[in-house]
Amino acid sequence: MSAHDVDVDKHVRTYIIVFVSLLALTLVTVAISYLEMTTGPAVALALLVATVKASLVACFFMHLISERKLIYLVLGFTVLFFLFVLLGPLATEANQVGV
Amino acid sequence: MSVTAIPYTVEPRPDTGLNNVKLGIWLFLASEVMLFGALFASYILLRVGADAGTWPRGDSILNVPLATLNTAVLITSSVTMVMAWASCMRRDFGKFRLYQGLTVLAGFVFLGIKYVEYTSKFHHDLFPSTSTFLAIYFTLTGLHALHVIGGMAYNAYLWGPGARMWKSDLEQFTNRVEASGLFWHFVDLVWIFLFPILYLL
Amino acid sequence: MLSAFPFMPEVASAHGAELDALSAYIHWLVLALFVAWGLFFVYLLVRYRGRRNPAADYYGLRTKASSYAEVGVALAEAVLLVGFSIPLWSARVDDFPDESEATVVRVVGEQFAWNVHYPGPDGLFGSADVHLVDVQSNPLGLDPNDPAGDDDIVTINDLHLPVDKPAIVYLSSKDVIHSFGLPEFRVKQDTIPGLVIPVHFIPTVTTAEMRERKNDPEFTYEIACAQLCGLGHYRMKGFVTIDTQAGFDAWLASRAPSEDAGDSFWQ
Amino acid sequence: MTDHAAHHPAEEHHHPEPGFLRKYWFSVDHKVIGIQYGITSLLFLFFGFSLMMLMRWQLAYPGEPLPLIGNLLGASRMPGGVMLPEFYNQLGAMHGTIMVFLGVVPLAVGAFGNYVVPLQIGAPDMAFPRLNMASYHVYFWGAVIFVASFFAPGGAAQSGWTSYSPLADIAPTGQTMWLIGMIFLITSSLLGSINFITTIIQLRAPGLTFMRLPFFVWAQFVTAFLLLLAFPPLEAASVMQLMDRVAGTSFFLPSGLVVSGQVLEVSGGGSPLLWQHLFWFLAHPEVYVLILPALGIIAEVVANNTRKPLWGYKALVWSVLGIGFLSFVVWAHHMFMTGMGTVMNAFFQTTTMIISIPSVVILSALILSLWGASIRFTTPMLFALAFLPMFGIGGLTGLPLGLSSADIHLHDTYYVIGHFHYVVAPGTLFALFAGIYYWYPKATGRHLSDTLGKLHFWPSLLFMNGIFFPMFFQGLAGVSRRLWDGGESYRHAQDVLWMNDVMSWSAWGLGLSQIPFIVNFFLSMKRGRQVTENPWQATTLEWAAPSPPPHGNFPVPPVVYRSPYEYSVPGMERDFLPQFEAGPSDPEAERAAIPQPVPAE
Ligand code: HEA
Ligand code: HEA
Ligand code: CUA
Ligand SMILES: [Cu+2]
Repeated sequence: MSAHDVDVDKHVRTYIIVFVSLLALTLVTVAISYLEMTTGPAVALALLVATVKASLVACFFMHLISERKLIYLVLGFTVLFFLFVLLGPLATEANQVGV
Repeated sequence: MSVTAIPYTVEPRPDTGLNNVKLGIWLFLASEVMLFGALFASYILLRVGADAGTWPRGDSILNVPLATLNTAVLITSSVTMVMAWASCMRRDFGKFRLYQGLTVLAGFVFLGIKYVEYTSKFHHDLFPSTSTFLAIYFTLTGLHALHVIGGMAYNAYLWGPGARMWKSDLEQFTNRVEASGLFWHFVDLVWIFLFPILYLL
Repeated sequence: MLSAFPFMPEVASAHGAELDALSAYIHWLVLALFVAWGLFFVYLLVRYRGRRNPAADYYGLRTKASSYAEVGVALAEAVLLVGFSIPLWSARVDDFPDESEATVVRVVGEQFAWNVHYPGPDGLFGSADVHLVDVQSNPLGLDPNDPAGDDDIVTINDLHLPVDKPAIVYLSSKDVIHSFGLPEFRVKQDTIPGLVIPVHFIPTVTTAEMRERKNDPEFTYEIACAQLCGLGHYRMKGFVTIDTQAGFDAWLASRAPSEDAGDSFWQ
Repeated sequence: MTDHAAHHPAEEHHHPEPGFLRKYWFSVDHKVIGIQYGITSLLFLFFGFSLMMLMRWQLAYPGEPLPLIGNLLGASRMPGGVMLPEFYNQLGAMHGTIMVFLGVVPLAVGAFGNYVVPLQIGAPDMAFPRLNMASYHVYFWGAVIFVASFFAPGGAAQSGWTSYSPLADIAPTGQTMWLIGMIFLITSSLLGSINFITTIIQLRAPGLTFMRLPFFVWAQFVTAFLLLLAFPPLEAASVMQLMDRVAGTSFFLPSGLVVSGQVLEVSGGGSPLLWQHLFWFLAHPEVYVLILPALGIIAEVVANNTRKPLWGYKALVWSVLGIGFLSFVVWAHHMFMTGMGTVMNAFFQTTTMIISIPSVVILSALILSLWGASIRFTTPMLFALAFLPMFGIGGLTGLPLGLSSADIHLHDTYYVIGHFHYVVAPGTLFALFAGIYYWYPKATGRHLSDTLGKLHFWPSLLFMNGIFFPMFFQGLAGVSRRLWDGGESYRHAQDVLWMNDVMSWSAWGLGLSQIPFIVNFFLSMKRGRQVTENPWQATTLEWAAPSPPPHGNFPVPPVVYRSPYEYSVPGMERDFLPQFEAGPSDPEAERAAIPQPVPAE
């Protein structure tokens, strides 16, 4: 984005907030990992926190929150195809004949 | 170069609202998502397929405190990175130098800590060949480290010789810092996922 | 006749005919498509060649007729898919016969041979351990201390099955991926190391009968390894003999290990 | 190619002639890079073909010494002139890899994409010229690694172009070089695809809206996305197989393997099928990377030589987008025989059947474009016309393979070989030839000889079918592929064994049929009939530039007034109305009517 249409100082304030919350969430994940949970919920929770942190980085540090439609389109398809490569093999293995 | 200058290298094209570099870097990041995504998918598949009890919990082998510290380091470097970009927007060269320098420095700290982690593994005879878990651990973190090095190299260039452009064409320079920043944040973002899945689960 | 397609080896299994029918239908379909399009194509080339038609028509074909053709193709594909291919596949991998009324056998691929393992009279496969494998005396690494293994029968490249009785073959591999291909029985299944994958089929034509039909006294059914597995892939061939129940039992008996066989392993 | 200076002395004074290296080797001009790609990939096509001509000897005369050449290849490959099975497997794997990754893709995308796309969208160059140069050089060194691997201990990769684990994990050093080479090639394609997408989105000339893009550009656009998003998973897989081979990991190795009597000492716990998933997740989109640019070329040539607009441009565009998307969800139709349950099997069969529909639509549209045409049987048009039924055969035989129950008998037989060669050889290769004959004048300023062209076309068409049609019969008979002895030892192969001779002699015949082309290709550079901007009287932007175009392509940046294929417009005495010309009616109004880009939010 070009220099004129943004109020940089406001940005900087958000960066600081994001920074602090990221550090906090990091400690949260570690903390969670110490209370003995069964794998299922543990994975779910850990991935949830990670996703929140990731979206904070993406939205504010990478300015995705105010990005162009085109970028959204590209990333949308990318995420979709990532899901294919993640779920396709898993589903096939779950449906394997024999052991 | 070519006789006619290539359009939209700096200023955005009206109908897309993007300049070439911005679009290019995002496309590159998309392919990176698929690269790490495939490895991530492999990790899940191998772990789900592993015989019961054969897959260790990360923290039973790996050093969580160090990794937590490293996470903090990377996050910090992300902030200094965007501050460097903000300083470009504010046309404050001194601040830019400072933040950009800190970003590169943080990169070194991260790699240093990784080095300590790796060597301590090797001392305990833990190698990629030891188990599938360690195999995927070394592959993912190794590939990630390569990305860190790449990002540092370009950031260092912008900090040093590349900074000459500050005078000649500040706007293009700012775009470059932004692009390099996008890559750096992505590397951070990947780590944010690697940390829990490798160390905590 | 419509439900068979030429050039395929004579079918010798119960389900084979159904698979061939599907193969035939889809091939007739694509053949028809190709001929139809081909003729039309040639007509266009002749009718609209520059010399005969010096000025082109900006609008060209006005009708949307072709989209009907396309819908037609799609429908035909859907029918073959839902009506034939999926059910036939499910019959292959889901409805296995009960082991009690089937001939059960293990086949283990290796570079470059097929190890055939019968459970013997007790119907139990002896347990195996890779560390016991000996290329000469014990290719499957059977555990000599496991009683279940005492009466087991192991052959190399020699699979015998009784006619008209379901056969269940448990497929696995010692080293790399092979593919258990039986052209006449329309059976093909990759053998994946680390996995044991069963296939089932009912042989319907004995080797003897097929020899008469082909009047070729030499004829034998073959196991053709269909997956590239190394420099010996081309010679990874096994033989299948389909016999009457009586003949099969006699063969098994003749192969039964003599009393001291267990020790002879370790001489 | 011929030097610019000769044609454009004007250039001299705004930039002095760069040295030879800067001009031809480290050039950043998309046209020079396109030609670098073109020459290199053609040589590799020829190399890959030569490997196959060697194999065809062994297939026709198993175990017989190959006269003359046989002994030259050394005792480790052909002792006494007789081909060793190991060497046969190396030739097979490398033929596949080279044809796909060093031949067709670089020619279709690297050469045609690079040379034509910027011209067709009225751009001075690619968006990132230096990246473009880098992409060629990475490709080049990857290629060098592949060729060098033939001299590695144990020879080149020999586990098929599919490199299935565990076989590839335990194969000789050549496989390691294959993997490293692969990582180079994938990197090169990534750099390229980023460049193509950015260029097409950002550098379109004023007035060139997406729905006015030539179909070739659309094809390249979708292709670039396939390269961008489908290749990285194979890069990941290659890294993992590399780790398995050099770091002793077991990503693709299960526990308890016994190789030639010895227990394999690895940690185990890996999955051989994981490799196949990652490989085919790339390799199915890859096969559409082989065909889409070809379809693009065919569309251009057909439109130009029918002298009328393409029939159903919109349908074509939507179909190519549909194919691009669907090609990400059909990959496991290559894995039907790995023990797939009914559910996933049904899923992948269904997607496979669905993806065949847009292809039918595209082919139908191209054929129906002939209706009402005034067909000019130029050499490029001959190749384009032959492409249609040839691709038809290849595509239609994909359907029996796509129905898993029919695939049981056909999988890994010569039927599959027949299927895909019809799409890639008399299909894609013919399209590429058409492209060469069509754009050669633009690149060199001279025509290729039409006589030699026809001398190239007819025998090639004949021999291509001579090679590949018998494969369907062999496949139906159940003859496995990748057999060193061509099935000689199998009973069910006996009746169709004689076809091996037909195929081999056709292959060698095909080799000879390329001589007119090679001669034509080089002689015409100096001797060919000179041409001006628009020798084919075509309508798309590349024909607005001089032939060959100077640096920066267009003396005057072009402006686009209309859709790409305005041939035989009613009420005009000239039978073509280029995109870049204001219409006869009222130029001013037309210039005013040019769509202005609307700012994006
Ligand atoms: C350019 C490459 C290309 C293309 C376009 C295709 C297109 C298709 N392919 Fe093919 N395929 C390969 C390259 C390609 N394939 C390769 C390389 C392999 C083997 C890999 C290996 O194992 O080594 C393979 C293997 C392969 C398999 C695995 C077989 C096996 O291993 O058992 C399958 C199974 O589903 C399949 C299906 C299809 C289908 C349904 C299409 C469809 O998209 C086809 C759709 C097209 C049509 C239906 C044509 C329409 C025709 C008309 C409208 C008539 C026109 C007629 C006239 C003009 C006269 N292919
Ligand atoms: C794009 C892909 C492509 C192309 C174009 C070809 C083209 C050809 N292929 Fe290949 N082939 C594969 C991809 C391809 N192949 C793959 C993936 C496999 C599977 C490998 C495996 O088993 O793993 C395979 C396997 C394969 C086999 C099976 C081997 C086996 O299973 O054991 C055979 C057998 O005949 C064969 C033959 C041929 C022939 C005769 C050609 C001919 O059509 C070649 C025609 C070539 C030309 C006409 C050259 C043109 C170029 C020039 C004339 C140069 C001019 C130069 C200048 C002007 C500078 N191929
Ligand atoms: Cu075993 Cu091929
Ligand atoms: Cu496919």
